[in-house]
Amino acid sequence: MIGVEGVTRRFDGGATGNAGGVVAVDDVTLSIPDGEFLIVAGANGSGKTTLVRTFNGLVTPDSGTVTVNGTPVRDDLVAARSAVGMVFQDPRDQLVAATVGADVAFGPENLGCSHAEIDRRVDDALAAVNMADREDERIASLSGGERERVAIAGALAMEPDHLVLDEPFTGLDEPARRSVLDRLRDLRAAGTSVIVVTHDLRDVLGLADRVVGLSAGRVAVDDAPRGAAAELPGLDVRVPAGFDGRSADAADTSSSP
Amino acid sequence: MIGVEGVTRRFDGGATGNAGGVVAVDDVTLSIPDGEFLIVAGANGSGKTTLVRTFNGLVTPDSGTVTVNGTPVRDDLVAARSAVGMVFQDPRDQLVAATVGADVAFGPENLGCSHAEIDRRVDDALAAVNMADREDERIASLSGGERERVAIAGALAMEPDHLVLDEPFTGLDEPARRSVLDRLRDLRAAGTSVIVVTHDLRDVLGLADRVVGLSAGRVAVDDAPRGAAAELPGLDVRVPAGFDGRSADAADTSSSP
Amino acid sequence: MTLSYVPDDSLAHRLDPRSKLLVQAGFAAAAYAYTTPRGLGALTLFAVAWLALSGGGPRDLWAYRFALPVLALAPLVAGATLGAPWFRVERAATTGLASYRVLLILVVAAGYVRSTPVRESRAAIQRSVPGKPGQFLGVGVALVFRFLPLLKRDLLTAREAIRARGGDALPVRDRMRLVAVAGINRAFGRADRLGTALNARCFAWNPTLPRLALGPADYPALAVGAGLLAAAVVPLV
Amino acid sequence: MATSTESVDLVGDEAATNLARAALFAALVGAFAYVTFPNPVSPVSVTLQVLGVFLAGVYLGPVWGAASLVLYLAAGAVGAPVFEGGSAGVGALVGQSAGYLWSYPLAAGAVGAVVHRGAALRDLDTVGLPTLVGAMALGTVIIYALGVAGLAYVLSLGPVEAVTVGAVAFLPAEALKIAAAVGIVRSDAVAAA
Ligand SMILES: Nc1ncnc2c1ncn2[C@@H]1O[C@H](COP(=O)(O)OP(=O)(O)OP(=O)(O)O)[C@@H](O)[C@H]1O
Ligand SMILES: Nc1ncnc2c1ncn2[C@@H]1O[C@H](COP(=O)(O)OP(=O)(O)OP(=O)(O)O)[C@@H](O)[C@H]1O
Ligand SMILES: O=C(O)CCCC[C@@H]1SC[C@@H]2NC(=O)N[C@@H]21
Ligand SMILES: [Mg+2]
Ligand SMILES: [Mg+2]
Repeated sequence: MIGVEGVTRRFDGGATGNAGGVVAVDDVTLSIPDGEFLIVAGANGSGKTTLVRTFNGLVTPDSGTVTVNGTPVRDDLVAARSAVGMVFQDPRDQLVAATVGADVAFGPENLGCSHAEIDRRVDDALAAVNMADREDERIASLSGGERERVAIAGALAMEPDHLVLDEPFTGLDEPARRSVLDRLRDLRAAGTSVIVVTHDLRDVLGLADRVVGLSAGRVAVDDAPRGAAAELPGLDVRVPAGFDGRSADAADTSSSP
Repeated sequence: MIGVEGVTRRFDGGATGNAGGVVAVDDVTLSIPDGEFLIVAGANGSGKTTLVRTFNGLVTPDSGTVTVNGTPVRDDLVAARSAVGMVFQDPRDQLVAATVGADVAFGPENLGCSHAEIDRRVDDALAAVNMADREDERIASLSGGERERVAIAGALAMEPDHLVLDEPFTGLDEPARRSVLDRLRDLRAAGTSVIVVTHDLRDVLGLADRVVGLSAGRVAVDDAPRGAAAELPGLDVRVPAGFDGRSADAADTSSSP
Repeated sequence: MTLSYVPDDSLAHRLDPRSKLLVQAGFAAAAYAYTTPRGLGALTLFAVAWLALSGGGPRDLWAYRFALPVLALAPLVAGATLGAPWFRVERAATTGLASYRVLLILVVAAGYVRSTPVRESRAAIQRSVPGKPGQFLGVGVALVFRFLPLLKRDLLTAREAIRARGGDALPVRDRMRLVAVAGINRAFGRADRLGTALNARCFAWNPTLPRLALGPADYPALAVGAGLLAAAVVPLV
Repeated sequence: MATSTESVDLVGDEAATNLARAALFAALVGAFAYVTFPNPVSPVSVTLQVLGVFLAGVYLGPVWGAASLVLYLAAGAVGAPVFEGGSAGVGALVGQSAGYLWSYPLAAGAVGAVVHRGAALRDLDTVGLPTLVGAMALGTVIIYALGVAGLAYVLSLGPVEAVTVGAVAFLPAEALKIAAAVGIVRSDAVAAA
């Protein structure tokens, strides 16, 4: 369970920026049960990234409280960070090691897993993003989409209770996208909550249990996919044509291999 | 005209990478007439970025020749760089100045334009991306979509004969995406060739004259959109459902505001 | 608060950066030539007026807080001796004046910093230093201004990336090494991507230089700068 | 095309990348200048600037390493907040720590020249530990020779007084910075250069 209560977060404008600063997240209250697949949508700058970063304490709210599995994040940062896995919006911000294998192993090593367990997790996570057997490649020589996949694998390998993905599909090719979606489906079935941040719902709307739409930092929509689909275009978010609650993939593409 | 003849480009594996290295682009031959709208598609790591970077000499082929407007790139780098405008996949990689106006002016200044000419080009380019009168804003305070637009304006201000955009839509919200698509339509109509690199054709297939599909560095598809649509899924590229040559927007979305 | 450019419409803001640089050079030379109570007294008036003309005040000097302890302590160290008379007042006074002159020079420099945007400094450099060295310095300085906040952000996100994946559990030494290495790695990546961007945008040795023109107020300012320099040279001849 | 391209004198790919790296290391030294620790035995505080100077010499070599620190001084002089504690301005270049600041380009050049044995860069994996440490020790000597001389001249101090205020108090901290630099250079994770 992730609980968000009355969370507000402001940013200063900086020396030459906007005078008053911006309210990136404005009095948001939400509760995300275990095993839920939640989409967070909204236009550029609506506060999506800022909001989800409060879940593991990367952003500290100015006011309000975030709890993970019942414990306030600010009281036990380590617990929040091992319970909430996160894929950053820009994979380059996330990768810390020199090679693919070393990067994916970084999280499990920090959790103190045994060597056998680390190997198992790295293999599973790389398989899930179609990067099996590429452990020894250098991060610096990967293409854009390959780098995104390694970032996702790194979060999967932590086997968190809650998985947050900030625009994870930009730059992925079709098989990788499908494989990641399959993996998210399995995780949800196994009780992990999955939170996907995006401004383009074509891939994920069919999978979701619920959609939260942000507008200027406030929750403007909070509904099941079918209901949300009607309101989201007003927030400058695109919805798949003819969305009817079936898989968005089925509604949207013809090219399943 | 951009002419590509028998171009091959290899990368070393690096100290810990694959022993033999990779052939990122493998014996590619292509010709792109003025005023054509070309899509370059293909899976992650298929060589799209590497190929288009040979057009302005950012990547030098190991063998083969690229000519721009009849002159080999290697003989006249200045001509190639001023004739081929390029928008990088991540706008953060592309912006070199601290304010919007200074960044857009950077290219024309280096071409030695007069002050009056620089002012005219900056005004025109910013107007084209709906950013007129925002010259003095700091790049650091812009949203993702605005930053992408400034990157596009920077390329437009060089008034290139050919414009290459490497995955320009990732991260843009719906209004920004629409405004960029409109601008590309205008440019093509004015005789500029437009080359869009992508692995997701849902936005652009309806605009294109021709699609080149890469697979492991080789040209596997080179056809008009309707013909290409049938073959692309074999290259792990997704095609809009029910593509029939009409605008992909019309076929794919319901949420035009 | 760090000392930095503040948009404003003061007299100093309207001066050409080259005039302001000449005034600073003249002032520093004069301060070294006249390190006497009378000389520094006159220069104090000038320095305070200069800072006021650029819209600044005492709060701008906070940026120099790290310099102040040295300047305050130096006279004590200079005066102290190992043996009678233990403290020599005249030695302390000499160093005290020397310290004070540094403070005045810092005040005048603060006036330049708060009244001059990067773009003008860059233009001044490129128009004063001829050829490739001028272009190297001008563009390089602009890039330093651009890199500085990005680099601080890179160091910060490197720390976040490590934290987000449980790195809090590691010993401090390992975390510092990881942050330093990841930060430098990112910085290298950034530099190489920026180099590529410069190339793609026709980065040239001979661009159209930014506009810069002397206005009516610049002639008196240039005269003041030249006068200070001349006054500094007089005692030498 | 509206412009004739014949007169455009391109900087060239290699030089542009080197310029970007030089600017980057100048900014790195600037970021390190913010990291100040009070010094228990001296009024001059300890900063990490010197670590940045070492790394510039090691990674960029003598020519671009020195050029990088020249950029650092120029940017600071015209107002980038890159000097101790985030201060800026021409004043620092003629003030009490002028000697240290002016020594940085020389020190980076010297470190680079010793590590790379000349102007051309060589693979850092082939550089032995004694060379690395020796290069940085030489850099330290240069920084303190000029720094102490500057302190003595600007503040009218005697040689013993200047060494007391400006050198003795720092040497243990410099040893730590050399160790940190070796750790970074020896880490296999830094992929560039
Ligand atoms: N570190 C920061 N400093 C200042 N302002 C910030 C910072 N981070 C975010 N903001 C501002 O807060 C607002 C919300 O930003 P956020 O990154 O959460 O948006 P987003 O919904 O993720 O947008 P996008 O779709 O572009 O990723 C924006 O106006 C942004 O400019
Ligand atoms: N600088 C480099 N060093 C080593 N290998 C590289 C380098 N750049 C690209 N490669 C390799 O060349 C191949 C093609 O890369 P490229 O970036 O052209 O792919 P892409 O088609 O643009 O992929 P994506 O859709 O993920 O952006 C990949 O296998 C990549 O790992
Ligand atoms: O930025 C400045 O104003 C110069 C500061 C000089 C600090 C010197 S460099 C050598 C010695 N080691 C330190 O840590 N600080 C001093
Ligand atoms: Mg975001
Ligand atoms: Mg690519």
